[in-house]
Amino acid sequence: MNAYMPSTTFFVLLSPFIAALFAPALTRLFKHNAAWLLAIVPAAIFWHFSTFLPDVANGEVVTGGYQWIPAFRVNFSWLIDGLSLTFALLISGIGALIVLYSGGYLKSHPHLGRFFSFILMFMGSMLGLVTSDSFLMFFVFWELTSITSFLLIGFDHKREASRRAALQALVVTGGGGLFLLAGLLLIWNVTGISEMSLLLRSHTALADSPFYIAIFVLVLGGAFTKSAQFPLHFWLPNAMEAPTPVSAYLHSATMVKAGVYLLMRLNPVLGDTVAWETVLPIFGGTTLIVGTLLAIRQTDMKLMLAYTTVSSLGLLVMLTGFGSEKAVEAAVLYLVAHSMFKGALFMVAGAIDHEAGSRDITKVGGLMASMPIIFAAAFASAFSMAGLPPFFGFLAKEEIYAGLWHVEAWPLLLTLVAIVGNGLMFVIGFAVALKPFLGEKKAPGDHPHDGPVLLWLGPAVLAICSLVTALFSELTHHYISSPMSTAVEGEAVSVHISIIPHIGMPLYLSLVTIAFGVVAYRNVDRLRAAMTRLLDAIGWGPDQGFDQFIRGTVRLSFRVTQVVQPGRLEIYMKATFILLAIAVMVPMIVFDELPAMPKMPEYLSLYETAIMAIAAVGLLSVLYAKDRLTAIVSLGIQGFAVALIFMLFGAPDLSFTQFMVETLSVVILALVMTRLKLTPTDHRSVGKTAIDLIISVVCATAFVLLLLSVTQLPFDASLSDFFTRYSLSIAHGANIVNVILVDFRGTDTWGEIAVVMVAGLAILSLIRIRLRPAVPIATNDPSEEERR
Amino acid sequence: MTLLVGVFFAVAIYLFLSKHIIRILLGAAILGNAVNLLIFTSGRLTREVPPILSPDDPVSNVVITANPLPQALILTAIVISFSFFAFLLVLGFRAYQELETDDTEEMRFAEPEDQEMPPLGY
Amino acid sequence: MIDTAALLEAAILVSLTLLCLSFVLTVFRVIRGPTLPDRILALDMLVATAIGFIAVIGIKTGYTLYVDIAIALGLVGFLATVAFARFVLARGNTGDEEPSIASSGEVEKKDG
Amino acid sequence: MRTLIFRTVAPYLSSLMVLFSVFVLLRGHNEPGGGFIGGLIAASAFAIYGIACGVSPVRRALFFHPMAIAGSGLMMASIAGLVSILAGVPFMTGLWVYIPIFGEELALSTVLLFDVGVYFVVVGAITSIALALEERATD
Amino acid sequence: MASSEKTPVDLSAAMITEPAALADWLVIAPLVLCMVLGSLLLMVRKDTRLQPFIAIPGLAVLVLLDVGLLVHVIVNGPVTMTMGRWLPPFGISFTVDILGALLCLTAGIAAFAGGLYGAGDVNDSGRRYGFYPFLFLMMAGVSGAFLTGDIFNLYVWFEVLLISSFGLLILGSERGQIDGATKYAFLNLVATTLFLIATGYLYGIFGTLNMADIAQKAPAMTDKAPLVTLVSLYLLAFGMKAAAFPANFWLPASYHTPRVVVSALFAGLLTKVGVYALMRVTLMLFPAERDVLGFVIAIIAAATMIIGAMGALAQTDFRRLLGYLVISGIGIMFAGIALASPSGVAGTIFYAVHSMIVMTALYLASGLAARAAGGFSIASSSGVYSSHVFLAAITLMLFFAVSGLPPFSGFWPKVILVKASLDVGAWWLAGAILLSGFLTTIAVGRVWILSYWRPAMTGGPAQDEAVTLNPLVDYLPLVLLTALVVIVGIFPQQILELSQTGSDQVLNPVDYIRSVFPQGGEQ
Amino acid sequence: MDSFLAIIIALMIVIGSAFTFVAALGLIRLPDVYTRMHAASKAGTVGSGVVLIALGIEAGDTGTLTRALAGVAFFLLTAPISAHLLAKASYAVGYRLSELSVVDEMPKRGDRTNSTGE
Amino acid sequence: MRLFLINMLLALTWAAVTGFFTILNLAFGFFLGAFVLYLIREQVGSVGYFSRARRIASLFVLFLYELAMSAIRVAIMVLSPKMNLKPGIFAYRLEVDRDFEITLLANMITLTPGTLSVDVSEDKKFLYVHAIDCSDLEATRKDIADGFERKILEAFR
Ligand code: NA
Ligand code: NA
Repeated sequence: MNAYMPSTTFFVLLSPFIAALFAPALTRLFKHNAAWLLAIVPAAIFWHFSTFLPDVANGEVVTGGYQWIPAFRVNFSWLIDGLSLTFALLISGIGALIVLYSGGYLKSHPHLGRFFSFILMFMGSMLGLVTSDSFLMFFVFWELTSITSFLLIGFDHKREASRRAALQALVVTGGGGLFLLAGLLLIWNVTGISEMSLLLRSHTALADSPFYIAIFVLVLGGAFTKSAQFPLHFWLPNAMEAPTPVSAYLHSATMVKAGVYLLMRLNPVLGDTVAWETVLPIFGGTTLIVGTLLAIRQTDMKLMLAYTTVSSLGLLVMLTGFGSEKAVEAAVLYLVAHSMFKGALFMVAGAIDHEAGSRDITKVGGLMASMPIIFAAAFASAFSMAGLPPFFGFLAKEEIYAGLWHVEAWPLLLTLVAIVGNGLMFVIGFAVALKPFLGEKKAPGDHPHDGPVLLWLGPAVLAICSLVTALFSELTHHYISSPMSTAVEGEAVSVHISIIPHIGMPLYLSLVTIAFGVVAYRNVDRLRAAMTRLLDAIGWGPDQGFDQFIRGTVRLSFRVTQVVQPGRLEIYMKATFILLAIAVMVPMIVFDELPAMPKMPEYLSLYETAIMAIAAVGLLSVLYAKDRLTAIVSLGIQGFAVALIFMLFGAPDLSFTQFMVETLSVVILALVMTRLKLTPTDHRSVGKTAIDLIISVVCATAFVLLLLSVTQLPFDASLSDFFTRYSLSIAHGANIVNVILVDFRGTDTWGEIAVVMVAGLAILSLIRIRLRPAVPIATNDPSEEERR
Repeated sequence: MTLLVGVFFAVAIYLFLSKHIIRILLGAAILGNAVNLLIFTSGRLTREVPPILSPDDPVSNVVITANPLPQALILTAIVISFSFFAFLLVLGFRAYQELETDDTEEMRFAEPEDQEMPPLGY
Repeated sequence: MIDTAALLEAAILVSLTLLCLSFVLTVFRVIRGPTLPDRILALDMLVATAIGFIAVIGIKTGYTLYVDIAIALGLVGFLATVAFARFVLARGNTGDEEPSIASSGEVEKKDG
Repeated sequence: MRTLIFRTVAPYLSSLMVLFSVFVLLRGHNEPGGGFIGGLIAASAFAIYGIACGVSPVRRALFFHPMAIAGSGLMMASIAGLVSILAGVPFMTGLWVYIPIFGEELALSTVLLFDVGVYFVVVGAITSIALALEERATD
Repeated sequence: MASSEKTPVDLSAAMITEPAALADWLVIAPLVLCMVLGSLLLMVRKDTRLQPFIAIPGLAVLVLLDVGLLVHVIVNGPVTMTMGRWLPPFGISFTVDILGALLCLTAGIAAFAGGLYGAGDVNDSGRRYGFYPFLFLMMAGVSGAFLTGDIFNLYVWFEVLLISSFGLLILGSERGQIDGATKYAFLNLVATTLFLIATGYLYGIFGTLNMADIAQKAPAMTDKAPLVTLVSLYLLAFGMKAAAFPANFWLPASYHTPRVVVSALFAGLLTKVGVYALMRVTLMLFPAERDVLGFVIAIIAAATMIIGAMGALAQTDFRRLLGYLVISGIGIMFAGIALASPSGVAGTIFYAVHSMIVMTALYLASGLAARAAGGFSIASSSGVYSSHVFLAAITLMLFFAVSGLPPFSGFWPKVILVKASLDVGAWWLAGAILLSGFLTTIAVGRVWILSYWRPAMTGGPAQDEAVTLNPLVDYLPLVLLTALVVIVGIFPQQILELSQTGSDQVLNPVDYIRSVFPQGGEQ
Repeated sequence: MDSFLAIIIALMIVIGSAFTFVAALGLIRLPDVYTRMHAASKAGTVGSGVVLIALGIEAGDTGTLTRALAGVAFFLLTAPISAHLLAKASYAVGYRLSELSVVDEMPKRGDRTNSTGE
Repeated sequence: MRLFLINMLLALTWAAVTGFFTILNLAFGFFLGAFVLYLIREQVGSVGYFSRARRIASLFVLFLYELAMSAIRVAIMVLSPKMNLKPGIFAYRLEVDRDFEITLLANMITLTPGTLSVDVSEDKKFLYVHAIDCSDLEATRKDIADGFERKILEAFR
């Protein structure tokens, strides 16, 4: 890892972002045909990553990268093993198809360029996510996928549903991201390792760490939100507000699998524990069942597919958590299969919507003749989804049952869950793939057909892939499945399943599934009605829960803010001074910094006492003044008294200034008050008076105690001695105070006069700038206006 | 002296707790004095020996005078608090003109009483 | 020959006492009022007393530089009284204890 | 407030006060006083002038807007600090020159310039406030 | 220079005898420039057309000087210039370390953006009554506060920036402004007065005001003097200044009332000075006492960030929302002060830089958005995304930045702070940082979907006429700041390194002290 | 110090303070603001003036003495003006004379157009 | 006024010649200058200058005397156990008509026993004076007319 060599991988990882920069311009030039140009980027990425296949198949792990933030020990480093390579290939391969498909689907959209830009950025983020070695780089890309998907879901920003779905996705996945961040940082803290590759190699027993549960929960928080596990699944179907290419790409093939990727990635270090093998299957299984049941209820093809995506993710999580080697293999196979068939089916749904004008399976039908290629792709993908040979889905299904089956309560339960889930997915796959094409022809739009090549190329290629990968399963396993399973399992694994059925338990279970599926398919309308009734009876779901969460948070915040920021200066002041009392009193008492009992009061001569008494009288008179002028004049009294005190204690300059300032204060008070008609005294209720009195007395006592405590210390007068010594000899001034002001500490005075000047200007602007037309100023001089 | 500082603070803070701008202003003026006296006391007190040397005789001049540094600091503080006082006074005056009140309870223009809940939709 | 220092000290003590008494009386007038001009007058008087006080302290301590303070105080004290007189003129005699011989309506008109 | 008596005396009074203020300013380095107090006295002088004779005469008398005077004061003080760059010493170092006039030495210093700057700032700012208030009060 | 010195005095006992290097003038240069230009602009106050032509190049020079100063400090370590060449601690020393120089530069950049934006945003009367002089004097206050090494002098610069901010706040004299200014002014007056009081006590205890001197003397006084109480008082004073909960009242009451550019400058500059001062006092001067109060600061930090984020969620007005985000950010900065670990403090410094830039930019953006959408209310304004997509793009980046999402500038300091919190087992503090980020995301996300994405309402002001924005004065400052946000987000190494060095210098001020007392300790 | 001067000074400060005290007493005892003004503007001014001159003498340098004299002159110039302004303002806004008053020849608001400033 | 300026100039010259600009030296120069002017009074027409100076001095002496009397009388009045007051405001018809003179008169009246100038009528014909003792207004008026007003007229006409 120390030898950071320049590498094409680095530029490959950056290339989608660079392409995103140019996408709008290209689209302006070439219209939707820019898709062909832009698709070169993912294609090239695909090609680049496929060159790693032989090495990775041989069990090598390719790492590389650069120092990014050495100060924080964060690298821009990548890790290419079976897991990340498979993901990278899926992302770039399907990505290329999606870019093309987008060109057709959004052919005349005014913001197609922007769309390309977003989707390329997303692709780059996803690619970065799966190839990241460094934790923080991983997290950066993780959040980038949330951000870009926010933009894509809200692409159709004029509809409220889109905006809501976008925010929902951002909140759920962004919130989950924070858990993930905490989890990753905790791992970093516990192990001192911040790179996946090192973590996987280190054999540090995270599982034995006291922080294991915390890490586990935090990582799951990230994974489950991103991968839409029940009960946080709701954002994913809502994300179908995005244009269909987005749904096909993000919400089936790639982003939603980021959570699964994370679980798979960390399986070697976090797995093999009771928590892992209990929690994951429970959440996964529940999500599987709930997802399929909710899918049954839908008639919108996209939504049906979206809910089955939820269930598929549940299945993947369940398998990953199950813990056996076979289950991991099954998860790997199913993940690949799902990416292909689900991407294709979404594109099919989009194509039908685009051509026939509706995605509602009850509103379209009989399109087989007019859209033969699309139909073929749909049909093939549905076969794969249903787990029927000779498609890749079949291999996955066989392996699932092989992995789960075990004559024990827990595996049996999970097997049952898998059967029900798969059976229902079988139903939906065929509902989407058959209903629009069979039966009598009906379509709201006019002249549906396969449309431009951009529109059908994607589903067709993916359908073919489903077939080819299954037919040449040995190759697939050699290059894809085995390396990936090895990575997930953390030790060498090889996959062998092929489309030639082997007699055994998995086959029987598959047959059971198919039988269940066929029965269910025939009763799909009844099932749908039942589900609708059930959900109506429950009447509440996490989706509404989201609205309630947002509203509740806003309302709570509003109430809290009203309490802490009530808008009344009086309360602010009161709080401030209570804080003051606390800030001084509490530490003084707690840390025993109270002063010693003061000695006998310092000697005061008669007139000193008199002056101080006058000051006090002036103060009290300010308090109790019946009218404003008395208060002002009393203010003058205490000011004069202070000036006299200064004089008595050897501070003529202070006294001088204090006299001047105090008088001027009183003068401007009088000048200003001239125009005000105010109630002079404030009427506080007895209780309020008491509280205010207590606050002020406590604060004052605090200050007095602290002052006593300070003055009881020996004093270091070296500064003043210095000033006294050099005031005349070097600074040529006999008045030490003035010399301090203009020489020793002239910079203070410099700032001080700036204050005076600014205060003057501020007051001038306060007086002069008035919104209401000012009364013309009495002046005889027309040039006066100029001067102001 | 220390006690007097306390009285100054108590009165100033009590005035600050009023809901009338004008009273708070008076409080601000007194607070300034309170702080000055505090710094003055904090720098220790000396009676009646101003820190002024005799220009004719610079050598024998190193006598014990009142501590000049706190005086300089207080001078700066006086000037600053005077500037602030003047500004606040005019501000209060303008507030009275524009808002037609000096009661802070009624001064609710920046943060109105009936603040609306932000929109809850999307 | 009398002890001049003691004499001066005694004189200073007497005058400081007198001045302090004056302060007290004047402060009383400020607080008592009853009218606005009374208070202003008392403040004016306060300034005068303070000038005397400064001068006496100057004599007591031997720091004659206090004379400038006294002068300056006289100057701004004058300004204060002027400003207050203005204030009285502009405000009318509202808010005092004493009734007025001129009707307040007239006063209002004049301020205009 | 523009009574005959006051109006007649005020200009003389004000000029006396300004004179006194300059005295206080120049003497501040050795005895109580200095730029700030001097400035306050001068500002009081202009305030009295303004109250007695109206704002316009004061503005005409000052010629520059008071705030511009304040600005120039701050500028002066800053320049007083900056001069030391020429002498290769840190900011705000007091530099003294003695110019012999009639046998006496006239001491000029950056410190004095600084104090004059303080004086101008205070005169400008406070006068500006006073005049603005006076105008406002009379409208 | 003729001298009529009659009695020879040993100058070297009182003064620094070696001449000041020209490079050391950089220490004071930003401040001098601001003061001189501020006063110059005041003198030509009435020539409102001339003002921007002096001010904007002046601010550009300020930024250059700040850059020069930062480089100087990076190369040579903390630099000191003692005013009047009096030996420290007798003269006022300006001592600049990385922390001061970095924040000073950031402030300069924010001010430059604000000054540029102000050329379009501030009307004639605003200029006539001192927008630019106020701006420069405020920058003088801010720069002075960051650069000075003397605690009383710090107080003076606090006051300079405070009074200038008053001036900026009331330019316009609208009712809301006056009301906001009243609360702002009185509460801030209390805050700075507390600062002064604390400094008075401090002088009474130590007999010195030079920060390096205090830092030297503090350990010996820990057991003798009431230092915890003193630090607690400072904490309150600077906490108020920084608008930390529960002393944050003044900020939401006022920040939304002035001109947008003024809010922007405030958001960028003012509260951070409070944070800076708190760092200086608690971390450098009184580390032992800070340790005692660490838990309290941590609670304040957590409460501030959560209350701030919740406040943002509760707002209808975009600008008020931003005000609460400022507060939330303060909480995050406080977290590092509470931790006081090298990485925690580095996070605080980094976050301060981020916050200064991003909050300034957000306010500027909010002003443009309000022009485009016809107001600040997220309830009634909408359609910015459709009408001004470039502005929307910039705003969105800023939103993500302020939420702490990658790859923008807010991300790294947050991660560093979360990690630093976890390092010491303060999981709840880490949780608070993350939670506040989460709430912030919701808050700004809502603004985005309502004001930006939501289509313009029929009959709304945005539809009546296309609002055109000037690319030079309106967009350029915003683009500049946003570019910084993105660049710092993608290439955080430089800033992070600086923050770490700055953090080390503050936590272990040996170099700082040596720069003030080259002979090692005072006479 | 010259004992003669000392006696003079002692006398002056006592007399001055006494005058001031009398003025303060007058402030208390006299019945209305107008009569009180007599006390304040005469006894008060003379009182502080005398003490100030005493200070000037005590200083023993001409500069201080001339300043003290100038100060006194200044008080003598300002005291009547402030009394005049205050009296005029008080009268103008209707503070009435004490009930003891025997004569009031001031023209009332209605029948004069005197310069009331502003 | 011209002569006064010449006198000042002479004083300055004196100071310049002697080399120090102290107040004392200037004052000395002033008196010296006045003396010189006196010597040449026939030629430069400075006779009036000196007689006016004498009359102003006389006014000043009167004023100081009255001031002292005033303070003492107020003191006596205040200190007397039973104050016998007959206060009031009376109008005084002015002889002088120049602003400067009116002002001077008004101020002097204020500083003298028992009287206090309250206002001047708009047409500058009347001075309204508050007096503590209004038992004999005619006598008071006569005192003013024969005292200050006459002296003022003498000094400045
Ligand atoms: Na000063
Ligand atoms: Na001074």
